Formats: sequence, C-alpha cells, structure tokens
Amino acid sequence: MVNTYEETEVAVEKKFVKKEHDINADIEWAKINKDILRSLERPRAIFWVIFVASFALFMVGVSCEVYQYQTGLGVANLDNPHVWGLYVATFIWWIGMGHSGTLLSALLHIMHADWRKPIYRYSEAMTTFTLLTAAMFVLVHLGRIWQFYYVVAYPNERWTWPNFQSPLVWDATAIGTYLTSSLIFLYIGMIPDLAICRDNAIGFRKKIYLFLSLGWMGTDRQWANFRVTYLTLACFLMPLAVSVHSIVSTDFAASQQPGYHITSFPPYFVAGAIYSGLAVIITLFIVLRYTFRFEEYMTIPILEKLAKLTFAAAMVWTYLNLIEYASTWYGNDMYAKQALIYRATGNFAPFWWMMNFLGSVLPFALAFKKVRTNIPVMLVLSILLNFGMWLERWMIISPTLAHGIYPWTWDHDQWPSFVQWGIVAGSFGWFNMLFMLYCKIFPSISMYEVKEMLYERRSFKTKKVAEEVSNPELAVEGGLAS
Amino acid sequence: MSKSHVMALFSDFDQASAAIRDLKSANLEGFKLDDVTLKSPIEHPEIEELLGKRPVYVRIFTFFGALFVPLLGFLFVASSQATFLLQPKGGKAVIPLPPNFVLTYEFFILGGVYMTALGFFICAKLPMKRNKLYNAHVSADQIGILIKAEDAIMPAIKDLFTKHKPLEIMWGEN
Amino acid sequence: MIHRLLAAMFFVFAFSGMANAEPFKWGGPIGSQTSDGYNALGPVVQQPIEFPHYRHARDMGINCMYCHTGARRGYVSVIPRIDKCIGCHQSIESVRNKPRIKKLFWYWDHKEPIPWKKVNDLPDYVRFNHERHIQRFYFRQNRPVREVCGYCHGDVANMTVDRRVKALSMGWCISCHEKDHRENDVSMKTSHGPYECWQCHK
Amino acid sequence: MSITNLLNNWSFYRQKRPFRGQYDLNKQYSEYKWAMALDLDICTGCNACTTACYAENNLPVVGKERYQHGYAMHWIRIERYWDENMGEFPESGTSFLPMMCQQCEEAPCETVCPVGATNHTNDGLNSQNYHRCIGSRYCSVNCPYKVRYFNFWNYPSTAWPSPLQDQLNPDLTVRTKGVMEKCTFCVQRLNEAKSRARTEYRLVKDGEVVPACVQACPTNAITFGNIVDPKSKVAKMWKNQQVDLYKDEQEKDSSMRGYRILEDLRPFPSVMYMERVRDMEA
Amino acid sequence: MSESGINRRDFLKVLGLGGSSLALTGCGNTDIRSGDEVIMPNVQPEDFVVPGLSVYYASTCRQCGSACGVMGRVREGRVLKMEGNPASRISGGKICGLGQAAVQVQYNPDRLTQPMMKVGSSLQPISWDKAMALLDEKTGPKSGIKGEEFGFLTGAMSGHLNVLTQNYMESLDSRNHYVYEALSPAISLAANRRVYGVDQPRLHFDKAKLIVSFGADFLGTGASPVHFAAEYAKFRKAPRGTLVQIEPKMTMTGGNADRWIAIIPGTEGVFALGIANQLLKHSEFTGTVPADIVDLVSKYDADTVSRITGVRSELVGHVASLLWEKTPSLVISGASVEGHAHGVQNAVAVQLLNQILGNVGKTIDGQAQSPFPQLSPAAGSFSALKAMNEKMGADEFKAVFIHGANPVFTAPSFMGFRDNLRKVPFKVAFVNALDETAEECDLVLPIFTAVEEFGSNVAWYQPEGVEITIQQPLMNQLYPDTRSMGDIMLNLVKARKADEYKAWPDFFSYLKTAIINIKPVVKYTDTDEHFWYDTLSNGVIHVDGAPQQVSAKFAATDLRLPASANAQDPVYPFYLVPSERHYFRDGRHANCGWLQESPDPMTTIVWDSWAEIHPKTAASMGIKEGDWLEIASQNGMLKVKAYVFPGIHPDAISIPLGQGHESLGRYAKGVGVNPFRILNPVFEKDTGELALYGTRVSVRKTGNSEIVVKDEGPVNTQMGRKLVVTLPADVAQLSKEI
Repeated sequence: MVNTYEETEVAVEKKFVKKEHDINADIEWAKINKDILRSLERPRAIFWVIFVASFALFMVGVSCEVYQYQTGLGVANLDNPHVWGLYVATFIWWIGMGHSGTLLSALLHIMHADWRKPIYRYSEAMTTFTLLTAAMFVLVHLGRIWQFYYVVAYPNERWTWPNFQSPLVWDATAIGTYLTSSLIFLYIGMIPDLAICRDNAIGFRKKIYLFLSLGWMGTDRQWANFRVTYLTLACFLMPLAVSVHSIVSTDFAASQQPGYHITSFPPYFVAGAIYSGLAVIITLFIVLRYTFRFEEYMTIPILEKLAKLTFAAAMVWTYLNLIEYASTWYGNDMYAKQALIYRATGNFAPFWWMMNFLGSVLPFALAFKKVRTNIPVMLVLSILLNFGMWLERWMIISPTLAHGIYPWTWDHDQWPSFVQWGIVAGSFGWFNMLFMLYCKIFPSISMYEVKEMLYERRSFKTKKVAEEVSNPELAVEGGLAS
Repeated sequence: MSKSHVMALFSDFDQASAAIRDLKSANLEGFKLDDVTLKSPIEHPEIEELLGKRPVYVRIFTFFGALFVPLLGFLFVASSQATFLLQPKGGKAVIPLPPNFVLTYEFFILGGVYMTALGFFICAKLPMKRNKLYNAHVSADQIGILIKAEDAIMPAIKDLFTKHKPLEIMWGEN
Repeated sequence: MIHRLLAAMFFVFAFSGMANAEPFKWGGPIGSQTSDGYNALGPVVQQPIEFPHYRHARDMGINCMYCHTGARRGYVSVIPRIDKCIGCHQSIESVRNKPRIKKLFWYWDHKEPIPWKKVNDLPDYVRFNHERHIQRFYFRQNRPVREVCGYCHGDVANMTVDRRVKALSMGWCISCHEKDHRENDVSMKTSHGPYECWQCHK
Repeated sequence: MSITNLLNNWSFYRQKRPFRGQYDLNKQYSEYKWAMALDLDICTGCNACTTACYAENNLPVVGKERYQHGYAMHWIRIERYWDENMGEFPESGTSFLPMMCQQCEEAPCETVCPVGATNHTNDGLNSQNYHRCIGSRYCSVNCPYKVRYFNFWNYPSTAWPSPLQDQLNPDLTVRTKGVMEKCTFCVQRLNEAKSRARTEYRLVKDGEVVPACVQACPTNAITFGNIVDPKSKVAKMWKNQQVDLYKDEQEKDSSMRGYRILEDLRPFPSVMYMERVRDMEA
Repeated sequence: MSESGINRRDFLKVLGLGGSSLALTGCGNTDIRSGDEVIMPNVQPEDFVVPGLSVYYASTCRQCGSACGVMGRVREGRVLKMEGNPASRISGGKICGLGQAAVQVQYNPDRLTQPMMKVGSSLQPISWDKAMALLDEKTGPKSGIKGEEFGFLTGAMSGHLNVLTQNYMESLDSRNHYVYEALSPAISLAANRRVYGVDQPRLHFDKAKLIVSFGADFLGTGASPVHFAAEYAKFRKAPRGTLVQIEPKMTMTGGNADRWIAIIPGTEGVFALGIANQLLKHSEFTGTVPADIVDLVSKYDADTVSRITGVRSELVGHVASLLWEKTPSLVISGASVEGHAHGVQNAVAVQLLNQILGNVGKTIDGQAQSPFPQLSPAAGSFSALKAMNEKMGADEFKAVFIHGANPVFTAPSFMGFRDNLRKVPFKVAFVNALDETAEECDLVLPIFTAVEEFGSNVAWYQPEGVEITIQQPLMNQLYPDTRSMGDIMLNLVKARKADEYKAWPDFFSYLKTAIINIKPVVKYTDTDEHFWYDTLSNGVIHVDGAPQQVSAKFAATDLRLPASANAQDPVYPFYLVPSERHYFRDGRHANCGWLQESPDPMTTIVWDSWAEIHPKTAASMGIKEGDWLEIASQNGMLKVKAYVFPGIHPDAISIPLGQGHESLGRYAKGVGVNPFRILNPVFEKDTGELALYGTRVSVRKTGNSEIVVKDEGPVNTQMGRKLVVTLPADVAQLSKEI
C-alpha cells in the first residue's frame, strides 16, 4: 500500500503529535500577532468590572493604612508578645507566590519544556507584582514606616549602616535582588514582543513601544546574543528564586521562637512558595484565558500540565510539613512541642486543621483528569489551595507568637482588627490592579515564543513525516499500512 | 567603492536559507557572509550553519560580573560593618561570616544578572536605531535577508533573490 | 515624611557622609561671619539682644566659662543668669546708656527672663555632655578655650550674635569621636570618644 | 571604609563577643560590666520596683482597655506563679519573679534588628536606641523573656494629661508610636555616674549608682553593680553563688542559690537570680 | 538657702532650661533647627540651682501613716521622683509604690485648682477671698458658733499640724475633733493595751526564728510596710527564719510564707488557743501560765479546733511543734483577726502564745517614750465617725470641717452618713481633689499636696527611738489658687488667739520655731539656723527616748471566744473578706494611674475590683474566671467579676477595698466596686469599732462574663520551665552567702 504524504501526515500526527497536541501547530503566525495584540485593545467588560473592584479594594487598604499610620499599630490589634500578624503572614504568602513565575519560567526554559511558552510571560509579570505587593507589606508592618530608609545601605550624614547580621536585611537584599532580576528577565524576554507591538501600534502607544523595544529588529546577531543572555539569566534566576524564599524562611528559622526555629524551614518555605505560586498561575491562567479569549494558546493540556505540577508540589509540601511536625514531636524539645500542641488544640486550631486539609488533602483532587480538565472546578480549586497556603503562613506566625518560650506572656487571644483585614484585602486590589494594567499594556503571552513553539512543532512533524515516507518499514510498524 | 544595502523578504525560513545557500555558492566577488543579516520573527539558530558562528561576548560580562561584584559586595559589607563600630552585637563578631556569605551570594546573583543584561545591551548594540531597510512583517511572519555589498555585485544579488521568489525586495541607504 | 525623604536624598548627595568632618578653622574679621570664613550653616537668628560676643570674649578676653558656667560641670552649658550680666554692668557706667544695655536693664527691672533663641540646637533626644568635653580638652589637655569651645561653636569670639557654623550631625560627632585624642598635654597616650548609642541618645 | 582598616584589624573584627577578658579593670576593652543579683527569697512581690520604673523611665499608663490587650509597658513586671503540684491550697505560698530585660551578653534581640537599633554597649548593656528603631518588632519576637515592649499607640498624646507631663524625667525620651522599648538598667543614671567618675579620674564606686528599681526595693532584694570590680557587692555575690557570666551551664554546689533564667538558650543574661527558699518542714 | 527667712517655696521661682530639654514627642525631627527654640535663663535663682542638674531634697512621705523619710528629686523646679531617705530609720532609704505615687497626686490632672462653693446642687468656683470671708462668717469669732456646734473630722494626724488643730479646737472650746481612719488600728491598739499595757509594742523580726502571723499583712499594709519589709529581709537572712501565715485569704505576706494555712475568718483565736493547748502539754511551759487560762485552753483540743476553724487537725499540732522547736519566735495578729465582733479577744488569744513561749522581752518589747507627746499621732478610729454621725443625725452641728478623710466613700451604707452630712448647714472640705465627701460639702478649699507643704510627722510605729520626720516642700505650688493647710489652720487659730500666734506670719515660721525648740533635746550644739538647715537637709530628727516597759498580762476573761463563729447561715453562706490592697488601702489614692496599673501582687489584676473565690467553691457553683457575680449582704449588693484564686478559704469571698469611687477624677471614677458599701453593722464589742470582717454574703452567678484584666497569662504555673526555682531550706546554706 502506498501512503500519500497527506495520509502519512495524519498518521504521524496521530502517533507523535497527539501527545503534544497542547497547541495547534498550524496557527498562522500573523494570526498569533493579531490574537495576542487584541488583548491590548478592547477587552471583555469583565476586565473593567474587576479593575474597578480592585481599585476600590485598594482604596480600602489605603484608608486603613492611613488610619494606622496616624494612630499607631495598635489599631491593627497587634500586641505584646503577638507582635506580628497578618502583615508578615501575607507578606510571606505574596513573596511565595512570586516564586513560581520566574522559577518556573527559568527552570522550564533551561529544560527546554516548550509548553511554558504561552504561560511564562504573565507568570513572570505576576512575580514582579507579587513582589511589589509583598514589599508593600514590609513597609506597612513597620512601626515607623516613615523611617524605612534606615534599612537601606547608603552612606549618610548619620554614619550609620543597617545591621547586616539581621535576616531582615538579607531579606531586603534578596527581595531587592529578586525583584530587579525578575524585572530584567521579564523585560529582556519581552523585547522581541515589544518590537511586534511597536510594529503594530499607532499613536502615542507606538512611541512608548518604540522607546521600550530599543530598536529591536530581530537580526541574527541580536538573536544570537538574546539566546545566550536569556539562558544565562535563567541560570541565575533559578538559584536566586530558591535562595530568596530560603532567606525569607531564615527570618523565622534563625530566631529563637519555638515553632519558628526549625531546620527544615528553607525547603519547606520554597516548596510552599512553588505550590502557592502554581496555584495562582492556574487561577490567572483561567482568568486570562477567559478575559482575553486566549483559548487557542492557553489550552486545556497546558492547564493539565500545570495541575500535575501543582499536585507534585503539594505532595512535596505535605511531606515537608509532616516532617516538620514529626521532627518537632520526635525531637521532644519542650518549648517547640508545646507550641505544636497549641497549634493543634489552641485558639487557632480550626484554622490549623483547615490549613492541613486544604494544603494536603484537597490537592488529591488533582489526581483526576476530570478535575484537571474542568475549568470552573480548577478555578475554585486553585483559589482554595492558595487560601490553604495563606492559612499556612498565618499558622506559622500567629499561634507561635501567642505561645512562646515564656509562659507568663502567653496568648492574649488576638484577632486581627479590620485594619489588618482591610490592608490584606487592599493588597489584593493593588496586585490585581497592577497585573491587569500590565496585561492591558503588554502582551501577556509571548508571541515570538509561541511562534518558536509552533515552528519547532511543525519542523518536528515535517521531519517525522519525511522519516516515515523514506522508511516504509517504520511506517508499517507504526501501523500506517492498515 | 561605495556600498549599498538590499533586503529581500521571504515568506518562510526555507526559502530564505535556500537563497543564502545560493548566494554562498555564487562566489560573488567581495561578498562576505559577515555582510549578510537575517531578520526573523523568531530565533533561527540553524542559520549559523550557513552564515558561520556569530560571535557572542555576553558571557564575558557575566563572568566578570559574577566574579567581581560579589567580591566588591563582600568588601562593601565588611567594611561598612567595620566602620559601624558603634554597634557591636553580643555573641557575634563585628564581621560575622555566615550573614556576609548570604549577602555575598545575593551580590553574586545581582552581579551576574546585571552584567549579563549590560553585556546583552552592548553586544546586541541595543538600544539602536532601526534600519531603514526594515519591514514590520519581519516581526510577524516573514524573514528578511539584508545584504550589504558593493554596488558592483548588487545586480547579481538582486537577481539571485528574484530567483527565489521573494515577497519584496528593498534597497537603498541603510 | 516627604520632607524627610527629601532631606535624606539631599544628605546623600550634598554631604555624602564623610564630608561633614571639617577641621577647625579660625574665623575672619568681625562682621564677616555671615557667609565666608565660617562655613556658616545655620540661619541668622534674631536675638532679643544682639549680644556682642566679640566684645566680651575677644576684646575683654573673658573666658567662655565665666558666663557659661554649666559647661564644666553639667550637660548643659547654661545661658548666664541675668544677675550675672547685671553684676558687672551695673558698675560699668560708660556703656550704661547703650541701647542693648538699656534693654538688658529693662529685663532686669521687670524680673523677666530674656527669651534667647537657641542657636546650636540639637534634637531633644540628644544629650550632649559639655562637662566631659571641657574637662577632657580644656582642663586635662590644656588647649586654649577658644579652640575647645570653637571646635563645635566656631570662633564665637569674632562674632556678634552667635551663629551655627558646624553641621552638628551625627556623622560629624562620630568623625571626632573616632579620632585618637591625646589623653593630656604631657602623655602621648591617646584614646577616642565613646561609640555607644546610649552615650548621646537618651 | 578602607581595605587597610579591614586588613589591619581583621582579627579584632572577627573576635566573637563576649570574649573572656572583654571586661577587665585594666581597660583592655571596658572596665564596666553592669550586672544584677536578685534574691527571690526576700522579694515580696510588692511592686515598688515597677512603680519606681514608671516614675523614672516615663512609662505610660495605658489604661484598662489597653492593658487587657497586652499593651502594658511595664519594663519590669512581677510574675506570680503557683506551684505545679498544688493541693487544695497553695500551702507553701506563691512564687514571685520580677522580670526585666536580662541585658544578655549574647542577646538574641541584637542580631536580628535590621537597623541595629539595639546593640551592645561597651559596659555590657543591651542598648535600645529609640530614634534608630523603625519598629520591625523582630527583637521582640526573638526575645525569649518577652521583655521588650512595643509602642503600639501614640502614648505621648494620651498618657500624660496636663500637668502630668511635668513629672516626666527630662533625661529620657518619651517614646512615640512605633518604637520598641525595654529596661535599660536606668542608663541615664549610669551615664551620669560614669561621666562624674571620669571627670574625677576614677571608676564608678560600688553603690554609687543604682537603677530606680534597686533604689526602691524595700527588702534590698536587688543588688546592682559593676561585676568587673571584684570588690563590688554584686561581683562578690556572683562569685559566691558560683555563677559565671560566660558559662551557659553553671557548675555549682546544690546548696548555692544562684541561677540565670533560660540559660540553656545561651543568651548569657546579666541578671543572676537566687532561688526562692522554702522551709519544707514548716 | 543662702538667706534666712526666705520662704523655701521662693527658691523654686525658676524658669530653667528644663522646659526645652523635655522631649515629649520624642523621636522624629532629626534636623538641626537654629533659632526655633527659646531658652529662658534664670533671672536670679538660688545658688544651688544649676539647670540640667538634679537636686535631692529630704522630705516625708504622706501617702500613708508610716511617715517614711523620703528624698524628692527636683529639677528645674519640678519634683520628678520620690526616693527613700537613707537617714530615716523607718524607710531605711527605701520607698514603696504608694510613696512613689506622691508625684502623681501632685501632678494629677484632676486636682482641684481653685476654691469651690456649693451653689444649688453643684459646686462653682469662687475666689479665695470670698471663700475665706464665707468661712469667717460661718465659723469665725463673729459667727458666734459654739464649740459643741462645730465638728472637725480629720484623718490620722501627727506633728505640728496636729498641735495647731488641737489648739484651734481648744480656742473654740470644742471637743469635737474626730479622728477617723477607715482602716484604723484601733482594735489592735486596744488589744495591745490590754495585753502589754502599751499601744504598740516593738517587734524584733530579726531576732525571731519563727514568725507565726495570724492575718497580719505586714509586708503590704499595716503600720509600716516599708520598714517591716526591711525587717523581713533581715529575718530571711541566715539563720533563715520561718514564716507561718494563718489567714482566710492569702495576702502578699501569705504568699511569702513557708506555710500558709487557710482558716475560717474569726476563728483565729480558737486556733491560737488550740496551739496553746498543744504547747502546754510540754513540761517546760508548766507554771508559766495562770491556772485559769490553762483551764480555758484545755477545752481546745485539736479536733474541736479543727471543727471550728476548718483547718486540718494535724496542722494545730504542727504549728505548735514548730513554735516549740524554734525559739525565740514571734506571734503577731493582723486585721483579719481583729475585724470581728470578738476582735480584741481574738487578738488577745493570739498574743497569749507570745507569753507562753516567753517571747515578750525577746522579740517583743516596748517602743521609746516620746519626749514630745503632743506630736504623737492621733490614732483614727471608726467610733469617732460613729459619734460624729450620730451628732450630725441629731442636727447638733452648725458647721463641720473635713480634712484628710473621705467618709462618704468609706462609711458603710447602713450609717446613712451621706444623708446625715447633708443635714449640716455648713460643711467645709480641705482637699487636693474632689472626692465623694468634698462633693457633698458647701465649701471646698484646695490645699497643697504633701510635696508642696511644710510639716512634721511622727509615725505610729517607731523602730528605734523616736523619729520626727520633717516635711519640706519639694517644689513651688503648682497652682496659684491653692493654699497651705498649715497656713489655713494658723490663720483660723489666729482669728481666735491672735496674741499667742502673732510671732508667726505663716506656718513655715511657726514650724521653724517649733523645730528649733527641739534642739536642746537632741543635744545639737551649733546655732539655731544651722540646726534648722541640718534638719531640713537630713529630713529627720532622731530623739532617743526611754523604752516603755512591756509586760504581758492575761486574764481568762479576755479570752471569751465565741464557740460557733462558723455558724451556718443559709441565706448568706459566705464570709466576706474585704481585703486591703497594699497600694490602695482605703482608696484615697485611687486616682493615681500608676497605682491603678500596678498589678495586685496576688492576682495581678489591674484597674478593677474582683471577687476571689476558691476553685472548689467555684467549681461547685459553676463559676469561671470573669463571670459576673452578685455579692449581696443584708446591706446591699455588688456586681463584680469572679477571679478563681486558690489562696482563699472555700467559705470566704474576698473583694479588695479602695475601688468603686463615684468621684475623685478620671483614674478612679467608675473603676471597680466599693465593698465598704455592703458591710453589716457588726461592731467590735470592746471598742465599738466596725468589724470589717464580720459581714456574711451570698453569691449569685449572673450568667454574664467578661475578661478579667490582669497581667497573668492563661497559665499560672511555670509549665515545666525553670523560672523560679525553689530550694528547700535545709539544703540552702544561707550562712555561706554574702
């Protein structure tokens, strides 16, 4: 039997490409430009609804902060010894979310997993904005926010320096490094796309893109430099992302507070960060997919891959979580053990159990393909998982502080005041606002990389078909004859 | 002898590479591969097989950044600790190594990233002014081949291009 | 907050930290203290009486501590009590009708304190101990009083109304505390000033 | 900021503090190390020390509502513990424990402050510079004794209705909102005494200066002094009780009463407590 | 003090640098601003006033009756802090928290700053001239007021102000000087007089190896807490003495005891007789006690005692054997022993142990006789208030003066004191702040606080010899419209006896002359002026006096103790223990924020009243900490939060005194409840004093609850940590310590 080229093509597609059918390899490149640049034009009405809601939420946070600024941190219902509360918990949570974006992008880039290409851009943007949000919490939680610049190392008329021994300074350094590096990574990766925007935009927008695209022309020399640069940056960013959250964990692990002073905290924090980051990527995936009609690029198989990764991360986190409890229990240190028992039985116990359920049990739903491919379910699930991770951070901060080494000062039964909740809510508004503005101004899917992906897919297919055609035996084996 | 530029737009990479292959085999006098520039919407590393390896110097920047910035960072931290003598810490040395290593590591990343980015801008000559011989299609789905050549061989190049059915041929001052 | 930010930025660029450590410098002729010769940093302060420091400290050669009695025994150097001024001036008939002296006697007659303006005004939370500096450099090291006081106050003996001439910033204080000063005028042994925050911050 | 400075003094900068001999009378480093000895057997729990501290250190009275929320600013507090295996009645009385900043030599709070607002002075105090503090509250988190108090409210505007502000001690700042504060061993008194002593070319004499709590204590349960001076009462007591400043586990006779609280965390506190004694046969 | 005759208040006419050195807003403002602040130099200060330097002046603490010598830290004309005066034998250079709060009395934001007169039902400010004119009109020589129509109610007084007051009453030919203290030692003094023949014997804690204290909270309240705390410290040093405390509710002293025994209130005497019974079984005590007493005591065997007192029977023998083993010992009785209908007998029964054990002369002996009996304190008593109340009720008074007492607050409601007071046509109060009594008065005169006032004091309890503590002003008067109580009294006396007092323009000069008159007694050889200044700078005058003879006399008739003190009362099953808080006492200083925020040592509760209830009782009634309880007696009901407290007898409920003000300023008003209100009319039979501990109450749970504001956390043990370590006394080698 003679196989026509077309028949072979279909067969090859069945055999090889089916597994990789996450994106249709035959989309016209010009259509990609058009589809994605459309997100910079008029979005669905839901966009504006969310935007206005976010702005309102942000203003709630701002007014709470103004009140707190004028009155003192007491209005947040923090007290001695419960000096940290939702601010620090939410700070870690935002920082953690920022992880998956850049880390995933860099890791998958190095590993040549090309399904990252439609989703990495908005993930990186998410990283940037979660970091900005987290940095905001660092300021908000300070008693004297107006003196925050004392932490910055610069020569000054006081002849003072920050205390480089403090994990908070490492934190500031690490976050600063991560923020700037992520920004550079995001920007450099965006330059070819900015050139596309420039080539298609008109009016004042063109001037902006003209400026931002730095005259990129896509010459072979530029591409060669670009490739090396992008890979190198990815290599730097991956360890950086790991280091940032480990350093954040030293804020706790390096202290003497029982329940904070835990050796496994750095990997535990990193795992939690990746976990919550993946969950938020899924959430944003679904939202963007709907808002900007990206169904062709953000396809269900990609979502499934993300879900599988999330499941894996959840299991890593669960393991580290349990090992933390186990080692505390087994280590039999009186202070830490009492703190652990307090977490499970004290005032915060309902939240602690909820956290364990949401963090460890709920992700098993992701083992089912029906769940993974169901978009509304995934939306709810990802939000719930993230809420569980937020609870995790809160359960590290609050119960532990309420139950320290010194029994006389235990637990005044503090519940965060509306100021704390307001500022936490405001941070969501702030993040959403920034992220949506970003998606409105910059392409949230990397156009050139999607093209690259399609190009690779297509050449792979072509190559395979060519192989099949020139080698009939292989074709027979592959079942083409039938 | 004056030189001028010509650019041809092709609808896909195969056509463009065929054109370059032809150019190479044509053995035109004074034609150098260095003068060929491929403008593409995506990266085509395969083109280096035809045009020869394009030198990339970014890694040199990266190397120096990752080497010297942490060193300088360590010295910066240590010396500011030494001058900030009014705050010795109980239980710790004035210049304690573990925190400084953590910070040095951050400086290492920072140096690597910054210098890589700097190297990229320098090596890729960004920001630059766009050539006049630029077409917006290059950023969408077409491939452009820009050749800088002496006027004498310019007609031959154009002929060669035409043979490969380009979508468009542009020439003039760059 | 904004002004503090701006101030911080200003200091970064204008002073860049170490620039504040100025060597002691004698002033110029009388009347020149407004701008040149003094690194004058502070504004011209309107005092209730334009007290001629040059007349007392330079022309008469009166030791600073004759009036500022607290300098050698306490944290504050003390603005002289009015009966101290009167103690001399009621027997100096020659200047009795000068307007400034008339003003002085007006306060004295009404038993009212003279509302002097503070010129070298450290923030309220800073405790500068005059006693230790005077004891150390004037009594122990035997340096001239105009130099000892002048290191911070400038050459007041050539001024009319006192004017702030030094930065008085924290880095400026530390720049001097860092130096090794001879312990007295005979021995070559040196020591530096204390570094602790609590030494000055209260 | 110079490399030569770094290289020349490298070993000095790498020296861990405290090191044996850091405090000695020959002034290798510092001739003062303030320390306390607190006899729990004669502490009656009367709170004279806490009130004296309020008077001396401008501590705000926070009021009932805020006290309930744990905003009390008592730099020294008297804790009252019942015995763990008490029957129907606490037949052997109760235990009072005055707890203030222990002025640890290896203070956990010091290393974690991002701006270095808290650090060690040469005379062995754990200093807290209110004007440097930005209020990250990390020190309080890391303090095992929980004796650092944060100004959650703007007390200067509420705690001293006129003319109560006339009572405020001018040697001390009144702390505004957003800064951490704690017991200072009445550093304003120490500074005054030290400067007086320096003017007279001598060291501060034993008993010349005491913090307000020590001054008030009706039973003299608190002894304060310079532990470097072997002739001072507090040094004698530490030596007598076989408590060594630099050890995290004391080797002492079981009949001796000296101990330091939470020594196993290795903060090396400067306050030695002396065990409560009870006549078990009574 | 360069020129004699200058009133010491003048020296503080100083405007110092201090104003500018006070950093109220504290942090912030890092920039240097030339010319923004103003320095006010002194015009003509005293030589010793150096801006920026503190000066310490000796004076006397008047916060309670102990008359501790204190030092006031003064800077730039303001008194900043009170400290102990080492020259004083009473304070020994120490001070309690109540004494520290003297500066808060001085700077209290709710101080009365000008005279007030009742117009209609409210008080309106008037000028001093008008106030004095009114005073003169109503009580002056021209008013024709007769001695019996005039009453003067004061708190316990001593020193020269007391002398002036007596002289004033004399000049009026009035015997109606009522000295009233809500928490008076009157019953204790009566018992002492009966047993030892003196009002107050001297107690030698340091000589005793064992102290058995029946409800005496000598560390917290009582005659001289600061002094006794120091004595207690000596007692605890090697050889370490043992303290046994027997009381219904654990006081601070009980908390420090080696053995604390809970007992039903009022049965302490029975317990003491039970101990005596056990002791007398030992042969060495035969013959030391009269036979009729031996007879009486023999009725009290351990089981009977246990049944009456609610103490385990073996403890009777245990305490007896302790007393037998450890000599010399000291047995003392306190307020909870004395505050009963049989209070004197109870106390006498307790003191009997001292006689049996032969402690009299060893650990108990006489105080020095004062050569100046007129300066000795006039002890306050409840019976004085009762007498005055009856007279007021009978409309016998045309005018009353009230100074140093707040009877409207402290008188139990059954007396109807407020209504009786309202019947008096002209009532004058001399106060620092408007209290409940002052608000009922027609004329309220703001007087100097203790730190603005000159004076002299003699304490009730004298450790050694006689100490006259001199009170000198620590600062100039804070408010121009306040006046010295001494000056007012002097003027009042002058209005009657101008000739005798014309030599002294003011109280200061009167006091100075009087003090200089002491000079020969203390054998001072220098000039009068020097003596005066030495006295001022010392703060105290020590006069040696011959010790009074003390001999114990007991009669069986004094030991008639009710057999059924613990009779069941079905309606009011609980004994009310109105406990005295060590910094509140009768509540006159409840308007000091420091004292309100100073936790109660035993419960660590602040800013509130509470009802202590034993865990067993609480469990049986289903009461938890913070539950609102209704505590009712025959005379009223209080709503108060429960605090479950193991240190109380299960049949007793304890509510602290001193709170529940309806007036007295922002820090006191509306805080807690006032147990004085619900006391029953139970009186001590021998003295007629109010029996504070004689009230029975019922307890009812309301069902509401609220957080108890306290310093203590949710746990009250050390949770396995080594925070306070306890060493058995036989292991400790205190003698090896320094």
